[in-house]
Amino acid sequence: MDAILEKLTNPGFDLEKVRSDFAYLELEGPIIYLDNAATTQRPNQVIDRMSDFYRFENGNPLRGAHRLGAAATEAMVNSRARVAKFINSKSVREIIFTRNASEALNLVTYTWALDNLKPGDQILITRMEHHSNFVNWQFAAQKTGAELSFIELTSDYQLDMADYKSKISERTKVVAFSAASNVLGTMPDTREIIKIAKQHGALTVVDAAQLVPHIKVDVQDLDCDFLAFSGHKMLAPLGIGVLYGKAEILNKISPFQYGGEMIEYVEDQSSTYAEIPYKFEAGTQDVGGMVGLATAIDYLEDVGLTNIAEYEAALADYCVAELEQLPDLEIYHPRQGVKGPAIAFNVMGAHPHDVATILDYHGVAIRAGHHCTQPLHRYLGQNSTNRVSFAFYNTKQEIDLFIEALHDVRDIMQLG
Amino acid sequence: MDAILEKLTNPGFDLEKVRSDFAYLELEGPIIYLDNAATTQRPNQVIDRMSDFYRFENGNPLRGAHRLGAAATEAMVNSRARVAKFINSKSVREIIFTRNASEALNLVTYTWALDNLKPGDQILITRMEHHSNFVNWQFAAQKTGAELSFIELTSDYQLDMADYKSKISERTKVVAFSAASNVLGTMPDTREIIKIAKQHGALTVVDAAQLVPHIKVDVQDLDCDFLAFSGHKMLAPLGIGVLYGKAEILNKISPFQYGGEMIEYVEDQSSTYAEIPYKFEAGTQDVGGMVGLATAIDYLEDVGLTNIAEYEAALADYCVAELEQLPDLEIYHPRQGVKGPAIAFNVMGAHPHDVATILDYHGVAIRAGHHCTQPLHRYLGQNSTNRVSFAFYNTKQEIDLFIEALHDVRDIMQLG
Amino acid sequence: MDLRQIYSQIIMENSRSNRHRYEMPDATATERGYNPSCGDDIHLSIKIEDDVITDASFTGTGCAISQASTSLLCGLIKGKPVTEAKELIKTFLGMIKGEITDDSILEEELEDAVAFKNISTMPQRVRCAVLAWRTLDLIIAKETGTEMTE
Amino acid sequence: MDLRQIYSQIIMENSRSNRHRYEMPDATATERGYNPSCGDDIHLSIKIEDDVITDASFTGTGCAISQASTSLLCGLIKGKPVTEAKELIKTFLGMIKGEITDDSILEEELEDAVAFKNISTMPQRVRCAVLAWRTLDLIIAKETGTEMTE
Ligand SMILES: Cc1ncc(COP(=O)(O)O)c(C=O)c1O
Ligand SMILES: Cc1ncc(COP(=O)(O)O)c(C=O)c1O
Repeated sequence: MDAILEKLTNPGFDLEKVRSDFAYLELEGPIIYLDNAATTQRPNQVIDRMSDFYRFENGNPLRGAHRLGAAATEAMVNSRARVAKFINSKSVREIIFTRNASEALNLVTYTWALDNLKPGDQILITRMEHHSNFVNWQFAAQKTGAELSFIELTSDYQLDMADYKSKISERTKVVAFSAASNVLGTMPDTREIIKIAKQHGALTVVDAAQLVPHIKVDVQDLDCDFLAFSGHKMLAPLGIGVLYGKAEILNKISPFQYGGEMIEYVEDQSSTYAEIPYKFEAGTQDVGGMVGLATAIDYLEDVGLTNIAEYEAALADYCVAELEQLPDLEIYHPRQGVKGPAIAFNVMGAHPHDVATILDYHGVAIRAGHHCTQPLHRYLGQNSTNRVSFAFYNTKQEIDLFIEALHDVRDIMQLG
Repeated sequence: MDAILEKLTNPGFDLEKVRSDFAYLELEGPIIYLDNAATTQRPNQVIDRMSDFYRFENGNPLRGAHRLGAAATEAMVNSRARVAKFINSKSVREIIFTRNASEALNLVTYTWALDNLKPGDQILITRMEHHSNFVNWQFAAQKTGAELSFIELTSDYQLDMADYKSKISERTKVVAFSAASNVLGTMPDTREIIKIAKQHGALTVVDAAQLVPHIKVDVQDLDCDFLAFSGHKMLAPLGIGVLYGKAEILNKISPFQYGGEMIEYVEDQSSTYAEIPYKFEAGTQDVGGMVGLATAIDYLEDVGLTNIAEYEAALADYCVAELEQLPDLEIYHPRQGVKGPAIAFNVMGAHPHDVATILDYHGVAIRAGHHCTQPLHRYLGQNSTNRVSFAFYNTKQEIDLFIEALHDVRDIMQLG
Repeated sequence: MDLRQIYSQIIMENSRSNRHRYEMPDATATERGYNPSCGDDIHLSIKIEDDVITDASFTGTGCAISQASTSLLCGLIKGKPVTEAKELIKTFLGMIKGEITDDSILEEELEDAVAFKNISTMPQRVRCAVLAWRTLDLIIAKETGTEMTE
Repeated sequence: MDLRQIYSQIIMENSRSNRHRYEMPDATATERGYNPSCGDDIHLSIKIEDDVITDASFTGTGCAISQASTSLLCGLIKGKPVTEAKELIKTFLGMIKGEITDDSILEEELEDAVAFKNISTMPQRVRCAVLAWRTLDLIIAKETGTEMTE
């Protein structure tokens, strides 16, 4: 606990400066925002960069034969390069911009999966998947006749690697899994999962929506085939996400959406398609979102990914320790191993929506519900849970106020 | 010509005030932006509204049990209502937010078309379609075995209604057409096209990307089944578009992308889906783009759609008249009937890219290329064309400077 | 607004009450009411005999607001003609929307269910409060072939 | 920068020249070069005999920049060993990127093609200027089994 408190006091970056970059903290309230796994807040730098783009660099990217078109194209190219460097992809051509992580995962389903899966094949996902890496595979299974199977969890809410090894086989054509659970905070051993998948010749799809905002990701080191994440969960605007895919695979699969920019030659009855990544980016793209994402990455790297990971881990550990002091509370969060700063819990006798409402009254923003993980919640035996999730602009004081507000929950809900 | 000049002098709205809302006009340059069909500029009101949203109303829409989540949800709901009112849809549930017009058209292809077309059926589109309403139908034809046919143009670059009537039959299952060409400016009689399609029981899909920014659209009056457009062509940010669809059809078709928010119950092997429009909006949506679009609509309606249509028509008519004075110039734009403010042309002996570069040097931003309409360009017998396209913040003076710069093109290209 | 005006004694008591919480094998109609975003999930059953609701009950789970609202609804409509239940739905929804504010009318018609009046200040919780009422509205619409309340 | 430094006499003349514009039925290799965004579309043909480029020609359409660049390239490489042509590609691309700026080297190696030096100030037109050079680079890479120039 001492080390945790020390980290919370000396985060290794200028926490006050960071907090001054977030306008929501100026709102009358106060607002203690502990719903970062749903979407983060955005620093002024990101918002202002977008505004500047729209004021002075706004044209149609890839199309303009004029100064503003060139400015927009440059903004797009630079943003893609920024993302490529951030996750260390071998080439900028492996970075596809999407609306969000959900679309990135759907792209894999509609292109690779529908064309490559067949009856008898197995799709292996995990019990803790977000619906965005779940329902798409149900769709693929229904369309292709492949079988959808699940890797289960241990009693410590970890991914059960023994179960994984027992379920994977030469029939397994794809292992698609969340590198960080948005509910439990669980962070399975992504490299190990990928290594085992490769030994069985399975494609690997990493849902990194909850990983990239918190831990430095290196796609070459992971050696994954696909990796998806959302900008809005890492300080960037809504509406922009990324699918990383290995060039050799992207080159082979069909396009997803059709339209402007993704073509090469269009004849009356058939067309050829542009090179990657353009082949997957139909129509006018959201360059405003791209520059926002690039600026968000700059911001994260300025604070320092290691600083962020360590500080957020301290926030989460402190919060779990405090929650454990409270009576009649169930915590759904691993106690061992690496984990992300999301913690699910239930106050026995109080429905999560009531808990969230009462906390909101105290200015504490958390989330209540199934968090887009109904199958996981069935496994937990809970219709819904509460979730707190931290970002590096949160503080120990905010956690203290959250815990204090939880006492009022017991009071109002007459839990004695 | 007198009426045109009168309109250009007295547009019926405060042109100077309007121009002061667009920051790009402050750029050193000047920049004469005549590439509005590619993407418009955005007024400060739109940019500032987005910034404010991100600063003070930012949460995950539809998910939050707290104040910021509620604010984001409200922003989403209000924006949808604003769009519904703008195009007069019967219900807000008929408004699906997409990334852009391209995605809107792909949604129709992936859901309605793949499930409903079969060999022997005919898909009828036009010769002037943008690739975004062309390549998607090729894909549908290839997947389903339906036949893809084209309505051709008259010598005045109008849609050939006789050709349409000769090609439509009981085999025609869908008529998908651009209500305004992004190259020629052609605006076919949308209501008539739809009426005829309905007589043959065909579904109607309107690509209104170049219509909605210029002319008041009423989907109930048009009686179309689907209608697609992009925010970024009507003052709104990039990354937000709209698919309007009749509720009775939307209720019947399958979802497109899968993931969070679009589901109702998720069991291990199957799921049920949310009500329309949510069924079609997978993952976290771009509320920043939505509020931007709603604000853009406010702006357009403040200036007045009728004012805009009349003033832009005067700009286009004036420009055509001026272009006609120049030697060795081919103009691809209807001389009769209603038309939009996009005009394609070629300077004989000068490649469009050279023309655009030289104009850019004079600060005049136009577009050169095939404008995502290769089949139309094959029909025109041109590899590429120049295109000017106007918005209501353009002026007569800007056209004069454009024409003046065209003289320099002749000079530099040594056309004598 | 004080939270205790929302989580009032009436609501807390009714949220825990099991008086109307039972299966009804001989129900005329049973409908599921579900809030996908939060997980409130009820089954509402009613028995209609000669255009009168002779029994009403529910099963399911949800927050205190949804459970209390459902329980109060069952108590309120039991023994009432279907047409009167329909009127109660309109009054309740009108109150939540802030369209009907006259306390005397509300108290007379809705009795204890007037306790939900303050919910109109908490937009996020409105869905919880109206879930059972919308479900009943659907049942009545189906049974009588009439329109649902706006 | 003055536009006439881009649309210089050398470039305008070469853009109209038909000296190297012809089909080559006995070509060793022909490749298509295409800029999808602007529509420059050329076919470049070369004949290699004993590792020397004995003939080079092109057909196609495009802007003045792309046509002049292609024509100048053909004139420049005719009669040169393949290895030397590869060096010329490197020098040309280096010039366009602004990495090689020494005029004496550029003029000596690239002769009239040095006229494209100012293109580096017009990013939108770089693709036009390098189209033929990239196409030749592809041909050489295929013929000799070597890497393309970065
Ligand atoms: C007529 C037409 N349809 C469709 C589109 C596609 O729009 P977007 O690129 O925004 O998807 C465009 C714009 O380029 C267009 O002009
Ligand atoms: C683990 C995980 N995967 C996928 C998603 C989907 O992200 P988005 O809604 O941005 O598409 C989320 C976020 O909700 C998530 O937490």
